[in-house]
Amino acid sequence: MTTLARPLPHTLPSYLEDSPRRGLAAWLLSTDHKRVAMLYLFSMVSFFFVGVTLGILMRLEQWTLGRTLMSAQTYNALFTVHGVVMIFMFVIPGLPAVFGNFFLPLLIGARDVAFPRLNLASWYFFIVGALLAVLSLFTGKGAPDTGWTFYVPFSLHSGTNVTLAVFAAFVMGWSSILTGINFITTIHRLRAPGMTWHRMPLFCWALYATSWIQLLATPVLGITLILVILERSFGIGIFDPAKGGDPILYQHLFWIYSHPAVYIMILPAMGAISEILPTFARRPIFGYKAIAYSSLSIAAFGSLVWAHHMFTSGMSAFGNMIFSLLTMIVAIPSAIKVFNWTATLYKGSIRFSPALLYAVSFVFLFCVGGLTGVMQGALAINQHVHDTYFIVGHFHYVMFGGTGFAFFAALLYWFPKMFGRMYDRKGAYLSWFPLFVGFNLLYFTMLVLGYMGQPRRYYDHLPGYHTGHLVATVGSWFLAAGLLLLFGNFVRALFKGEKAGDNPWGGVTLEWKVPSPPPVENFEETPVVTGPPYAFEGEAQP
Amino acid sequence: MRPETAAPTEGVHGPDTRTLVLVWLALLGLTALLVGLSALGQRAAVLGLLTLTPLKAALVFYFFMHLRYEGALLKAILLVTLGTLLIFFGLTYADVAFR
Amino acid sequence: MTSGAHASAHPSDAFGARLGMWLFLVTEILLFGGLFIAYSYMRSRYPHEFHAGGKELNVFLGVLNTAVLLTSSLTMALAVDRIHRSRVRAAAGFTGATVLLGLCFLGIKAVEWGQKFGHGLYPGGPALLALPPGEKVFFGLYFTMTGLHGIHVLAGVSVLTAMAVLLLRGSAAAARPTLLENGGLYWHLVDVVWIYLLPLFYLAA
Amino acid sequence: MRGKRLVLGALLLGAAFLARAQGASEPEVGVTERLGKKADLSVVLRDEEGREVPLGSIVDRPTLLTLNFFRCTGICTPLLNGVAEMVNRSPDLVPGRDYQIVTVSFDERDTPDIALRKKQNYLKQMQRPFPPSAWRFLTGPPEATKALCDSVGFRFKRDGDQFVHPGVVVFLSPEGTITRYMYGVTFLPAEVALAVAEARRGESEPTVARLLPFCYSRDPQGRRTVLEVTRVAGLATLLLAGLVAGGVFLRKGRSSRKEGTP
Repeated sequence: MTTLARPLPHTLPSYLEDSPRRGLAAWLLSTDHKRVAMLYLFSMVSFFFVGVTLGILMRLEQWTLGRTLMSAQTYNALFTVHGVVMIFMFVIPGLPAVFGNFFLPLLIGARDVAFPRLNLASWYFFIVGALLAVLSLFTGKGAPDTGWTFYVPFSLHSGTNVTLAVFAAFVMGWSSILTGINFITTIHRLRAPGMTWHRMPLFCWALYATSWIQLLATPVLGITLILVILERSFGIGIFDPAKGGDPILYQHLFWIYSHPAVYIMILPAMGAISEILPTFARRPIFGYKAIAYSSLSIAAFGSLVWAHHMFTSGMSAFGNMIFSLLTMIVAIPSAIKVFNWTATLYKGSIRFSPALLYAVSFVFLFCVGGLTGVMQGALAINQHVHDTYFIVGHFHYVMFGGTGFAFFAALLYWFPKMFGRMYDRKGAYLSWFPLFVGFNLLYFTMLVLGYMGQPRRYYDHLPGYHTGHLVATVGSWFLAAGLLLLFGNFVRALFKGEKAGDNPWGGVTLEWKVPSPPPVENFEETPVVTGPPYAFEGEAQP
Repeated sequence: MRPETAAPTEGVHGPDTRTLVLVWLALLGLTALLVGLSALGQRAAVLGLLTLTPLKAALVFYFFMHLRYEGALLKAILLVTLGTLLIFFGLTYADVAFR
Repeated sequence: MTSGAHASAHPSDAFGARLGMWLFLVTEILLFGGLFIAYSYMRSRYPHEFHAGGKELNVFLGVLNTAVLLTSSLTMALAVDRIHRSRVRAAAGFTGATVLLGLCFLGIKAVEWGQKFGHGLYPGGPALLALPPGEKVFFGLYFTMTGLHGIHVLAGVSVLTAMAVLLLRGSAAAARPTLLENGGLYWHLVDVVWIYLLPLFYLAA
Repeated sequence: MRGKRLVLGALLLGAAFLARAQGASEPEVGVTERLGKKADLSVVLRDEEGREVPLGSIVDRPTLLTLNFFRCTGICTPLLNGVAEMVNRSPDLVPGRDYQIVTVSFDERDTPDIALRKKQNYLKQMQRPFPPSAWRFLTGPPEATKALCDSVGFRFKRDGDQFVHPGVVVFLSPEGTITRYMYGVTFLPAEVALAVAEARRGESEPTVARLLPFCYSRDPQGRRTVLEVTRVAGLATLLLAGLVAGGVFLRKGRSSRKEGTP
């Protein structure tokens, strides 16, 4: 276990009960990191289900040939909204904002984050940005029709609500920058006595690397978006070829952010998995330092491969080859992690739990996503599958199968700690089947369809692809059923779940040393850490 | 305890008035030099931009912003930032430098 | 570290506050960094037009403004020095001087922009639209970068005004060095950005 | 005096802002989609033999219309290559029967001779039976080509010897109705098949705007150096990545040995 000088006392009321304010204000004005995390959790899960609904509707349109449910215009708006909601409001901020906020201070033995008020402000930035984004979809001259990349010069002249949408993205960007500042300062300043860098749980390392990417890359996106707004409002002409500007410059600046953003999405997921696996394998994680430093190296490599997104916009064949190779090199630190996770499970005395099941699914789905990414990196295929369902399948494996499943796994793992109640474990296993099967039916079929040439962003398909589309749509129903079972279970547990106990999984990191749910300032007495984070040896197996 | 707490957190840890005024004079002098160089022509101006400007910025960072008196962490942060910016710069600039 | 100090570490952890401020400055550096990238990209595309555009600018006002801002940085640094020595009134005085110099900077900037506007040189203005593409880009960048910098000066002036008032009223929080120090860091960074803007637009373009 | 100017300037700026914010500005160069409208088929152009042909007499089936100029050093060649590649990869579509391709030059200096050579060039790339009449290369007087470009919302601008213009394929129904715009330089066979089917039915469908590529390079010489630079930058990046990777692995080797055996 994380060796403590002495056991921690348990007398204070939990953060759920202890607040100087009442009603909604107790949540909306609280600077307690755990309450802020709850704000994020509930807003993000809501956005997630909005995104899911849009996805299901799109699949329904593909159930038949030709136009049935909706016009092409509606279909276009659906996937733009689906993409914006899922990427900006769930996948990018999801794990750091919810679990980072709740558990980073607990994991390092702190009473809160370094700047609690700034933390609450970040949530307001996030929610204002999200509302603006939603507003831009339904007001003015209609949803932005530029896709989520806002490529110039089209975005400069589009009559739709691009300015508002871009501003929304800018505001949400600042939310994640502020969170990043907060996390880095917290990790540097608020570690408990004895919590050295190499005694820090791996989730903290992942958050640290993620925060740095956010700090270094997001401002560049910010200024790019400001330039788009200025260009639309005043016509300053930096991106507009008609005024002497250069659209390629926009692409450079945009991808300087957006490529690392892929790692912003996946690193915290990897961190969460690195917490879950050792607990259920009852053994320290294999290669602690390798995992910790590979987080940092993924962050570093991530910013180098930005140009591979410009494959079809006029780079030389040789340049393409170099960047394909670089894309594959990024796979190495990821592969190190997968290897270490497998090694951790191997020979571990595994205790099965829903969280472990979801975590292992994450490893599997993430590998599929990574492999298809490498396939894309291999140039010949890239030319062929560009703008097909293959791309759609690939990034759903990475983002949904990766970040999404890690989010579910983390929720299953930490839910008892966050709410003090336990969900129905059998129900959680049960929800896995439709979720996992539906996921693969849907997205693996997409990979196949894409390989056959089905274009993305098209409301219709050729008769030759019909069977595939039927399978995928059925898969989406399974997927939805699994999600409903999973979250229904959580909601039920909130009200009727049995008391979870302080340490239902036998975890050894610091969050399991405090009551479930934890009191407002987490630790009645500052813990003193004297050992590594995942020390299971010598502990009596409960 | 932790290495970064070693930096003094309270009390005077900056330069004294005399140093500050000297730095200020140096900054004004460098500005004058820069203006003078620019009068010599484009090439000299660019040379001045590439040498004197970072020097001025360094003076501000080092003395006005007390970086000289801080521990390794803040210096490292600034270096990482400038390094990252340099990489972004190089990669983007390379695309057009010889166009 | 006692648990009490740890619990309320946030207001009293001066280094932590400074670290947070520096991390914020990192984002500011990269924000302007994006613009510097855009500038150098465009400049290498249109070297002659940038040269022509640079000649249109008023070097005297640019250099004058540099002197003003450098001096304001000095008074700011002196204010921080005084607050460390617990000389609150002197600190308030120097902060006030910084604010005045900042306003002076903004005034000169307004005169300069006003001259350009008077000649029809503003985004979308008739004189600007008549220029060749490269010069349009030059002035687009000029207005964007000096404008964004101006907004930062304005933000700094507001924050420092509030600080000066708090100091004069004898606020205990303001008398601790942390707040003024962080305000100062921000002010100096704005100064550094201007140090770069001067040669980029007025001298070496 | 100065103050007055300042106020005036601020007012003008505000007015400009409002004017901009009011309506979307028309781009000087680019595509203003005119889905559902008719392309101007009344224009009379010259075919590869120099005969005058009204466009209406050619468009009698689903038509892929591309607007180019033949001395283009930028996007035109990749775009036409993309079209040719699409034809080769579309086994389900019979060119000439299901659809045809019409390439119109908007440069008045292009002659039927050059058009014929272009055409022969592209016919040589065909790996499947391809009737020569299924891909027409037309030229014409500037008024006629300009009218055609305007009618499909295609805006270009002269830039010295070259033109700045977007890269797009416009799908026309047999009646000349614009049914779809497809941007870029590579085209998915299945997407084209769907778009051809729409064009046959005369249904106009909104496009998802993707990256709109432009032709704005000036001299081919410069372009080559750019590619060299990309190459050098790529190599340098690779080298740097190698160094970092080496460093990481050396460290890792040591640390994981220590930790691998707990």
